[in-house]
Amino acid sequence: MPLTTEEMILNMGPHHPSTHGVLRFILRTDGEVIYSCHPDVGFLHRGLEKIAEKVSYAQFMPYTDRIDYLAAMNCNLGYAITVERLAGIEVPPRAEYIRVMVAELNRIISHLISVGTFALDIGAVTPFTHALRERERVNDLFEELCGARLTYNYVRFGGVAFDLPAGFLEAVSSFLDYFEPRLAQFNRLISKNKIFKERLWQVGAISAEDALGYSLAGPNLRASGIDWDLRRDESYSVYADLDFEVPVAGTEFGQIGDCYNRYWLRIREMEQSIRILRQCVAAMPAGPFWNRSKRKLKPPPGEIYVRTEAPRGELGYYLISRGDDRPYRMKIRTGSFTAMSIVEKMSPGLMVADLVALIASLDVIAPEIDR
Amino acid sequence: MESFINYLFHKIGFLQQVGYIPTAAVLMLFFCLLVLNFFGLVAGFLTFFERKLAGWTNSRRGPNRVGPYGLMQFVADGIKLILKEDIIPATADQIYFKFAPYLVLLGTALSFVVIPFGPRWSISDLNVGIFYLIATGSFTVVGLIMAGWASNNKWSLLGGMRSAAQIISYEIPNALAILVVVLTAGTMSIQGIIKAQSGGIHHWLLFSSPFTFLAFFIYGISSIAEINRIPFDIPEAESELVAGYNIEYSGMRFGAFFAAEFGNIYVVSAVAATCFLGGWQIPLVEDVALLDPIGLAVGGFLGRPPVLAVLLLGALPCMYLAFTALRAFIRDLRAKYHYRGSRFVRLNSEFLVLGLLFAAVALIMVLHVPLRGWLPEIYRLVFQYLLPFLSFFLKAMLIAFVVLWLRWTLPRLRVDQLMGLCWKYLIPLGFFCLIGQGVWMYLFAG
Amino acid sequence: MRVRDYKVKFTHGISSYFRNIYESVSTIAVGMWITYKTAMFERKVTLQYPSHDPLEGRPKDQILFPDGNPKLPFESLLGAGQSYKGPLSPRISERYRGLLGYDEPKCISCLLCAQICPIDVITVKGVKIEGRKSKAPVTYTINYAKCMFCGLCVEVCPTDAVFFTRRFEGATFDFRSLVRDFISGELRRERLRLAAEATQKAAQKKKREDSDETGNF
Amino acid sequence: MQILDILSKIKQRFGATDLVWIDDSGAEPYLAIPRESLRPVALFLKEDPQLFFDTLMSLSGVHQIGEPEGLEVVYHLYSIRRRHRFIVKVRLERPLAFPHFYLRVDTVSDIWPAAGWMEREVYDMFGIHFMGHKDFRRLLLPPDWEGYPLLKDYQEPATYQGISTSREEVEPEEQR
Repeated sequence: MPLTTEEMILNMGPHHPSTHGVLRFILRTDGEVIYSCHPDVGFLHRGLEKIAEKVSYAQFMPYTDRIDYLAAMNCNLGYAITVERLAGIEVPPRAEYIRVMVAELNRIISHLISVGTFALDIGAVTPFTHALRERERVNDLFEELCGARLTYNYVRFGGVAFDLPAGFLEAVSSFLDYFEPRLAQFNRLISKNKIFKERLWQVGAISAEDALGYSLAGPNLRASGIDWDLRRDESYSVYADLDFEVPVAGTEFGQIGDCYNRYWLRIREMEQSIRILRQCVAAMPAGPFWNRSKRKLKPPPGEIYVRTEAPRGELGYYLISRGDDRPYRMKIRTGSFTAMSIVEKMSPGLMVADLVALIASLDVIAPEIDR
Repeated sequence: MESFINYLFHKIGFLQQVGYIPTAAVLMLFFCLLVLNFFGLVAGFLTFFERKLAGWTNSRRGPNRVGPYGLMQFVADGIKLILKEDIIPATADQIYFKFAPYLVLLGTALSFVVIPFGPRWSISDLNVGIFYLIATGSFTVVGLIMAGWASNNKWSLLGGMRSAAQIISYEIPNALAILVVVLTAGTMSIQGIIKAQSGGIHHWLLFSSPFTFLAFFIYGISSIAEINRIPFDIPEAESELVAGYNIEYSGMRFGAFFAAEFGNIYVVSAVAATCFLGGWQIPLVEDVALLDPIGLAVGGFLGRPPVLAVLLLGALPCMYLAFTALRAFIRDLRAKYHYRGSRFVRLNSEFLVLGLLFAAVALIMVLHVPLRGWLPEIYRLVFQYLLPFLSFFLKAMLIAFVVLWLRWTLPRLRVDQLMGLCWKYLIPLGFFCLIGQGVWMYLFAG
Repeated sequence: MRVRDYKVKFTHGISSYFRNIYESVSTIAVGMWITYKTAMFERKVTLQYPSHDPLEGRPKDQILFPDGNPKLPFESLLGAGQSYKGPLSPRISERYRGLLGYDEPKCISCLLCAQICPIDVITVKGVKIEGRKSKAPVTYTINYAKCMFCGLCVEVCPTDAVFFTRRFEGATFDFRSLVRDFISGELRRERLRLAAEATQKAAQKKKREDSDETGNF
Repeated sequence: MQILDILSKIKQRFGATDLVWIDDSGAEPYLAIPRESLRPVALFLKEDPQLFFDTLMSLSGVHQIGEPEGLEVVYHLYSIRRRHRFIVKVRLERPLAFPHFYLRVDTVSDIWPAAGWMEREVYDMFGIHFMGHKDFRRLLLPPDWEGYPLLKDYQEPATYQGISTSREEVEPEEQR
């Protein structure tokens, strides 16, 4: 019979070092072991869906940066594809390659933040700063490309805002040459560390059924053993022309769907992103970078649901147009939202320290939940 | 320290007029203050060093704004902490809340009573010294639980309880490892343990037998756990408990916890150096007592005026040669590492080094003249006390460096894994060492 | 409720016991070697900002990744990738989106920037005056407190009158000072006067024409 | 499975009486169903071995103004195992009197657990009640917030708990 004590209500957040962004968890615990956990979200709710109804299509682009500010390019891209499909705008091939390139660069730095903060939550500080150090390089690249380091507002309907600056492709491949051994070093520093593995193995294992039922997406879904990637299975942009693998959790590490699998999947995705980037650099076509549309864009009436593979999983835009210059309704479905909803189910029985690992492994970020 | 007081008492006539007891009392108080200041200084330096190391491992520079190379950073931190408002939560248990940090600090400061500084040089060489150290270590637990409980904060409480469970568990392997040392040395006195390791580097307990070698690591791991450092810092695990037991503390009360933590690093490093690295024994020197006549001889030799003149004249060309060599060496180094320091130092580093050397030599030369009669004594003291002290301090700092270095490399264990490590790994290994060392001694030494 | 059983791999037999010890020691040693290497041999990436202003262009030996970066002596020992060669050094880029700047003579008060701005950062008013082809601005206000540096205004401006400077230090103690009108009071009054005269003239002219017309009628 | 096959399968099971298949140009075709048949249809979609809609991509509310005014709940479904998608819409009337009585839909949160939070969000933004939901509260907005912001006729309150929701406009100082 397990020994239990009086239960205690713990208020974790909104200001807590391991709640990425501003989150709050109301925990009922027995000492260290959690009975139940109720996430309280909405601290970063900015009403983006309402704003979308008030500004024009082009004006909403900077707001998509703020959906997931760690992967602004991917959010830009998803929105641009949605509007392009609705309005029937053609994108020149150079722009498509540039888009894939920036999206994959952004996936790398988003995953770097993810694995870095993961290590930080487990208690290792150095991997975090090493990850940030690598991320700064990509930020430099982006600053060179579009002038901003975080909220890029770079993708446009029918192309991208700026052409590549001189020497950019060389800089990207130079970065990749620099980054690949660094990633291996990062793995040796933390991923292979015994303590780190012991902390994550068999913790918070999400079964495939749960992952599907809770509509987990992206790395979290693949870590539960489901071979599903929107880039490959619902291919958009030029991903169909590119050669890459979709890493799926196997049995080589602990239990399928546990925290370590989710962590390790992100590392492997970065490797695949490097592969995609090398192909992009090699295959970058010449030509126009922006098929400029009319200034006042008025898509025909209709509705569309487009989803793309953002670093935090499926990023879906449900757009209803009534033929005006502004969306009639815009619903943004994000990966973190569903990932957060599973915490309630997974947390009972975990320890407080494991909850931190679980949240970090799901890679939720508060602005994406709240929008 | 009594021996030193006795020495002074007999050497200085004035003190004999005052009488032994007042002299001893005043001198003892003076030395205690000295040691307390040493404690503060070492703790402060370690905080600075930790931040610098954190910077380096993270490809940053670390503190570099206050003083040369940021060395004065801890002074600035201390001033900041003193000036900060001391907030006491309204619902906290006022007395315990106020008292807890000082209890923790007291535990650390009491350890310094037996920490040696050189042969016969410690505040008091208790015959149960190492036992006393383990006992004072437990003050910390009481202080931490008190802080955690009195804060009236659930996170603090969790931190306090975690620290209690952790520290009390890890006392066992800690004590077992120390027991191996006591078994080998045959005494619990700190100086006795160090003396037992005299006779060269292979007599240091770290290298003397495989079991003491293992015991060193058991001691190291368990003492890191006892002072709540990563990978065992679960009582103040930042990403889990925010700051654990000191979550509600601010100002100098927080500073007291902080100082105690870093003082503790020095204490455990010093104990490790004492027990396993031969304490103040100097490598390649069989016995420190042998340095005594060397000091006397060197002092007597240097006390002769012609020697001084010859040395001074001989030193100048040597210094010139050294200067050119140094200059070339620094150039090379700079080219290799793209050294970037402050502009002044970059341009003038050779001159600075040379100037410092000159100044030091000149100072020694000048001081030699009036101190001629005392020179043998001074050199004896240098060889007898200062060199061993430096040896000891460097050993302790080396271990402290490893402790800090571990903190910037490793993630943190979970509570149950922490206990598993203690009870399933360290304690069995500790007993294994204890028995093994007994057998070893029976076979080889006894 | 079900408390999950924490059977960590610590307990599975004697071989895993020693394998655990071996793995812990070896991986920790590898990690410590990496941090040691980073601490001792690798270049620091800190940009000591106020003492080294990125706008000024730092001294040659202070640039972190110069072209033709010499390799470190321990390169082969430490593994590849120690030196990052690239034309992009950490500096303020050409396209950097700093605080918005405004070039008054170029402005034609077309209101495109004010219209595209999603958060009404820019307020423009223009008047028609003589001797100028387009409208002349009498108010051009940028509210830096609101601006999110999205760059839409710069993108649409046909004459590059509004542009991004490379300034980024805009901190202030009073957010009212972040609202700036780029047209000086003097110029505004002058232009308003000119505009009023012009409208008067036009009105008079129209009146005259009207009266002419009526006369003709 | 093609989308029309899915449709015919549903019609086969439920009869075509109250299911309306809408295939506008410019939009993906969808199935409009009355709210009473939502749960049976959803269960069928989830559990039929050939349809097997295992994930709920998105659950959104829409306020359709104009004639006739009403709210819609849109279910975007996808089957990762069978690789096909399907859209189901439930249309709700929104009369001026007693809107709460009419804005009611059965929950699907026990069929697709992901719907749990999505339904809470729709309630938060549109005021649609999901009957049978286990933990039905506001999700993003504070519990004492008044009104449902994504309705087209929503008026933002001037203050919330005494705090103004707008900021004063600042007049620039005159430049010289």
